[in-house]
Amino acid sequence: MVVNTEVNIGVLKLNNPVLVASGTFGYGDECKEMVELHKLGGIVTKSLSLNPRIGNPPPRIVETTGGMLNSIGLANIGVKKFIQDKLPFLKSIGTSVIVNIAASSVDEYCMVLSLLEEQEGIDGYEINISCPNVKDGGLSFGTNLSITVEITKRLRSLTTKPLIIKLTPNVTKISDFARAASDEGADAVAVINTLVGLAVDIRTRKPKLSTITGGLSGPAIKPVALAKVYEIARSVKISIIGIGGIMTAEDAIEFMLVGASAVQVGTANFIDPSTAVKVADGIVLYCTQNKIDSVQKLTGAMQY
Amino acid sequence: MVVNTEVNIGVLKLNNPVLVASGTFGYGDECKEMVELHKLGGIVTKSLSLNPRIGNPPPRIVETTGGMLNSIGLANIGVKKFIQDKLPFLKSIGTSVIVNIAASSVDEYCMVLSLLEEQEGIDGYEINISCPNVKDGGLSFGTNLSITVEITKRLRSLTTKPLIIKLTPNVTKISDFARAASDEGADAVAVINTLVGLAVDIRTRKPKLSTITGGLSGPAIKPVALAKVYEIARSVKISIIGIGGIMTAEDAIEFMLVGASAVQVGTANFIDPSTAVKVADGIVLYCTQNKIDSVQKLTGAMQY
Amino acid sequence: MIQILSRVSNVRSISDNIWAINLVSPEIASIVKPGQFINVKVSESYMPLLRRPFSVQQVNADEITIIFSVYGLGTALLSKKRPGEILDIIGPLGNSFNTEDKFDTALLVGGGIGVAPFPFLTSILKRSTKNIITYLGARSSTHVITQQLENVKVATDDGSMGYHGTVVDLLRKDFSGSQYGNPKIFACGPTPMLRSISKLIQEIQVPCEASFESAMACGFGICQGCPVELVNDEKKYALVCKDGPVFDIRSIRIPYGS
Amino acid sequence: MIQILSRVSNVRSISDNIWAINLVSPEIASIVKPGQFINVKVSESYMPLLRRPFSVQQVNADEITIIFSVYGLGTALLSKKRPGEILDIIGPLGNSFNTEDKFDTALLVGGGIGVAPFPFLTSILKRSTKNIITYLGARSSTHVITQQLENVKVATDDGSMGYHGTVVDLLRKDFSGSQYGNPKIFACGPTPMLRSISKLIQEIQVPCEASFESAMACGFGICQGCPVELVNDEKKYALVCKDGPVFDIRSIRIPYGS
Ligand SMILES: Cc1cc2nc3c(=O)[nH]c(=O)nc-3n(C[C@H](O)[C@H](O)[C@H](O)COP(=O)(O)OP(=O)(O)OC[C@H]3O[C@@H](n4cnc5c(N)ncnc54)[C@H](O)[C@@H]3O)c2cc1C
Ligand SMILES: Cc1cc2nc3c(=O)[nH]c(=O)nc-3n(C[C@H](O)[C@H](O)[C@H](O)COP(=O)(O)OP(=O)(O)OC[C@H]3O[C@@H](n4cnc5c(N)ncnc54)[C@H](O)[C@@H]3O)c2cc1C
Ligand SMILES: Cc1cc2nc3c(=O)[nH]c(=O)nc-3n(C[C@H](O)[C@H](O)[C@H](O)COP(=O)(O)O)c2cc1C
Ligand SMILES: Cc1cc2nc3c(=O)[nH]c(=O)nc-3n(C[C@H](O)[C@H](O)[C@H](O)COP(=O)(O)O)c2cc1C
Ligand code: FES
Ligand code: FES
Repeated sequence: MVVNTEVNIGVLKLNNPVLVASGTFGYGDECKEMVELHKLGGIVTKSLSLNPRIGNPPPRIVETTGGMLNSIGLANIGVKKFIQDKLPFLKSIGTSVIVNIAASSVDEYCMVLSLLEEQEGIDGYEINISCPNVKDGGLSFGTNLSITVEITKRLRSLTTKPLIIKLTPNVTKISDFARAASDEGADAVAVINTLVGLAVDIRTRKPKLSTITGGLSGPAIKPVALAKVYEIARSVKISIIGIGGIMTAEDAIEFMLVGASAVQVGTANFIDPSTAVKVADGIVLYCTQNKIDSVQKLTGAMQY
Repeated sequence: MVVNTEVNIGVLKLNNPVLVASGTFGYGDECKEMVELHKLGGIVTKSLSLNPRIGNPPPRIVETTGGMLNSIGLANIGVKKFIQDKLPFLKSIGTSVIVNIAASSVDEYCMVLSLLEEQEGIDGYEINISCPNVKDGGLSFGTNLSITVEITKRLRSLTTKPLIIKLTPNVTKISDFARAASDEGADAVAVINTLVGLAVDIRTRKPKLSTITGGLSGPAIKPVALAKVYEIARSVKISIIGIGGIMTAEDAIEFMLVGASAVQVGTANFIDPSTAVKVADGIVLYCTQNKIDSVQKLTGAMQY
Repeated sequence: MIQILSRVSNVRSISDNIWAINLVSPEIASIVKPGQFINVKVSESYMPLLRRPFSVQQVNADEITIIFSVYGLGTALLSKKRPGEILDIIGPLGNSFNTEDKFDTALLVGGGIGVAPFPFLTSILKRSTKNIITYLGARSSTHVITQQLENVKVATDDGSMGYHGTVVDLLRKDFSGSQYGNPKIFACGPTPMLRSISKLIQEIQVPCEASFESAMACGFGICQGCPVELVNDEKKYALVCKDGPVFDIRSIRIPYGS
Repeated sequence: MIQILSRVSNVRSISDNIWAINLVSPEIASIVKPGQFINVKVSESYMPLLRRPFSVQQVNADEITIIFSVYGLGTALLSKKRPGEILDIIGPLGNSFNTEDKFDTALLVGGGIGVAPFPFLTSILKRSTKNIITYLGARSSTHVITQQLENVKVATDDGSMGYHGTVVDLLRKDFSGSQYGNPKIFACGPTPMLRSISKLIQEIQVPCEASFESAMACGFGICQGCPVELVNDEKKYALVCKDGPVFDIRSIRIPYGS
């Protein structure tokens, strides 16, 4: 049986539903020797801000049970250098290119997006309003409904390209934020960014991250991410991109069954940069074994 | 060096800072053959409601990476049977007895507490406003600030015994809820109850729990729990009891360093019912090795 | 019920994908009853986090034996244990088969790895004067484990050994022919097998105790995680780990699914 | 940089709590340079989740060797690998020591397991006509690993072997006496050692390349998790896994703590 692997995220058509998540695959070129990049459903870039950001002081990484905390602090080369140095390669791969934008003000989001609008080869934008590791913007945006509305509205007015709002799980009711994004015309929500977490070194009695708290990712958070996708799927109609602890095709299929149209692989890339390719293959195998002719049919197919 | 292990939770004095968490140690008698119960800092009972509750249909348990989801649904014998059948044994142990109360209405909380007030041998109450697995009450209380205020106020007026409000992590800003509890006169907050999570069986395409979502516990959630305790410690003065993924003395010490005065061991009891006793011993060893003469001094001692 | 560090004295493969482990534990060996189980910490890390329950398959002096099929991570880790290693176990857990009520013929009916408690049950039954007949169902001949069992009758799904069909069909056939004298059925196996036995019982009206499984967090009654639904009981649920795993099959509403 | 399944050909304990593993990997062996490392998947479960980085200690034909001390869960699991097992590794990673610039005497200064990259570095240096002198610091004599090194001078914390004191004190002492002809220091070891070398360098003005460590999530430049702070550089940070692990010691602001 031939399985149709194409999925639609609003107006965005992906070759397959498995993307790599922002901040976990650099700008795509770092892995070119190891990964068959054209087999990815899409690449979401590291979050880009208007100017380069140096990021937070070390230590930025701690391993936890089944997961990790990070406090990178959006270290990135800035949108201009990205356009110059990274976009040409990304365009050449033959997979969808989603540029992730982070900013400290609504205006900065708009400026970054406007600069990107002048470029060709960008298939969509993912708006990070949910980074827990920066002082300005980040979580203070993603946990505030009216700012979420404003950011979505302003960016929507600037582009007709697919607009994806990336939500934080660190809220009481994530579906309110998904509805806000939906109401303002976003094509999709990406769910979830990391959970706020902390770890202490009891020997030195210091926090294990320089910023004290960081963002928790990896298989440990998968059940939480699935619950958030499920909550949103029951309350909005726009597409959902599921993220959180995906290591295997089985994990990705869980996300699709609860309502995701596509998924992103994050932390798993650090362990095996070809995870997303393997996950995409595994989804096809599952569909074949279960006589499902299109991966789209998995979305929301949980029986209950 | 002799280490003073006593800690104070408001007016409640505990022999040592390590309790067993509600719902993870039954009513204390089930483990009497295996655990040196008198060495526990305290026993928090399974949540008790006015009438017995049969709980949710199976399956109620799923293992996840570094954690588990449960959907017990507050199955319990009801407060009257508890008083008759379980309290006498609990009183005889020689450790602090904290009765955890869950209810579907503010009145029910009050009724249960009033019945318990007539009894001797109860050292305090822990109020579960944060169970994610019941339709009525539970999370709908714990995520609502004004109900949190009302429950605390009403119960405070009924008892002078230590009153502990158990908070849910499934909110945007847990310190708001801690402050509400503090303002209404609670002696302490217990932090955290489980995170809402979900798991799907991709073979049957059904949720792995009968209630679809459940509560995530175990070492996977420890970083989140530590971040919540830290957030609260910076904003309220009342005592904090830290809970979430504690498996070892090291874990417990992390909670104390970020601001907890005591801790509760939950899921770990299922794997080793003597965990809390071992954790208490391990804390003393750490204090000895670090020349700390009182475990109280660990509270909030993180260097940053 | 005790928690104890027990030494592995033997690990061996006894059939296709089936392993047996002997554990030195005089404390448990001296008190365990057939149908009871132990809960084994299979990993030193938190993966898997929870213990894994296994029926006691046999008792020999100081040692107890468990047998298991490699299913997921937990049983895979267990199959790699080596003699001399120490396992943290809790047991004996649960109730047990009642071997002392009034019956003359014990019919042991097992499906797949459900045969696990039968060698020990057989040893105990042999102390009395009861007849023992053992019905085993398996996918195919390589999955049949007949060791330490009495009067074994086999049914295989693929017909590669014994009766071609399910073990319950074989049992029904035998009942439709001659009758066993004053029989009692002891059943252990996958849920679908228990469901068909339950149906058969209604037809033939023979007492039947069955061992049930459930996902378990604790195994000793503190988590409330392992309910089975009771038929016509106001309590509604019983716990597999404490009230079971052995129940009168008529008292349980057997769930659908595997 | 490739990701590859590599066969373990040998595992052995080479000293107190120190293990060596040989891995068959012609692809990596043929291109790796001294100072580079590989990132090893130590577990088949998610615990530990992340790979563990290890310097390439030596290269022999198709094989590379890593040595490590058992520290936490990851290295404990690694020490239990057996010949024939397959490990998923990524490498070679990072930059390397520069052995080709103008110096006549290579001073290899290692503390503890920091000796790891030196045997391979020594092999490469021996291809030239440079002098090689190796300074090793360790807690005590049982922790000293001198295999495959040249002209070894030892310092131990407890004085049980060689100089009684730190390896940097020994080096300072030697410098205060005679001078080495046109020397260059190659350093690898714990942060406090690197900090004292850095101080010594300011006194004696000798070029020094040092290998730095950092917690790592990926090891190949995509997570931004492994920065070291640069001295007077607008970029502020460099990545240990990609820009390093080898840096001119003067370019790095060495952090406090271990
Ligand atoms: C009282 C009792 C006695 C048992 N006796 C035996 C025995 O003698 N021999 C034997 O081979 N097996 C026995 N089992 C089943 C055995 O416990 C499971 O095969 C084992 O837990 C699987 O673990 P795993 O890590 O290999 O698989 P996992 O990776 O955990 O996958 C296990 C799968 O089985 C399900 N599962 C997990 N735990 C259990 C459980 N306790 N019961 C049923 N399903 C479960 C999970 O939902 C999951 O889908 C018994 C179970 C119970 C409850
Ligand atoms: C480039 C590089 C090369 C290395 N080469 C060697 C070598 O040749 N031999 C050797 O024995 N060790 C080497 N290390 C250190 C080695 O990676 C750590 O000892 C190992 O990761 C510890 O893992 P564990 O699971 O045993 O300990 P864990 O249980 O993970 O505990 C590790 C402790 O060390 C810290 N840690 C974790 N990862 C690292 C890391 N990558 N670097 C420093 N600290 C870490 C953690 O914060 C934690 O406190 C190297 C590290 C780097 C970065
Ligand atoms: C090291 C690291 C860096 C990250 N950087 C970003 C980022 O720049 N922008 C963003 O939107 N998300 C970022 N994330 C979040 C991931 O994209 C993803 O939402 C999260 O890690 C959960 O998925 P996972 O469990 O598969 O990793 C980062 C995550 C990690 C672990
Ligand atoms: C099976 C199970 C049952 C629980 N029942 C209750 C309960 O009845 N009342 C309550 O307040 N918390 C209950 N909890 C929550 C725990 O008390 C604790 O807050 C949570 O599990 C986090 O701690 P842990 O990670 O150490 O388990 C339960 C948790 C589990 C796993
Ligand atoms: S498994 Fe915990 S009560 Fe049965
Ligand atoms: S470890 Fe990921 S960038 Fe260095």
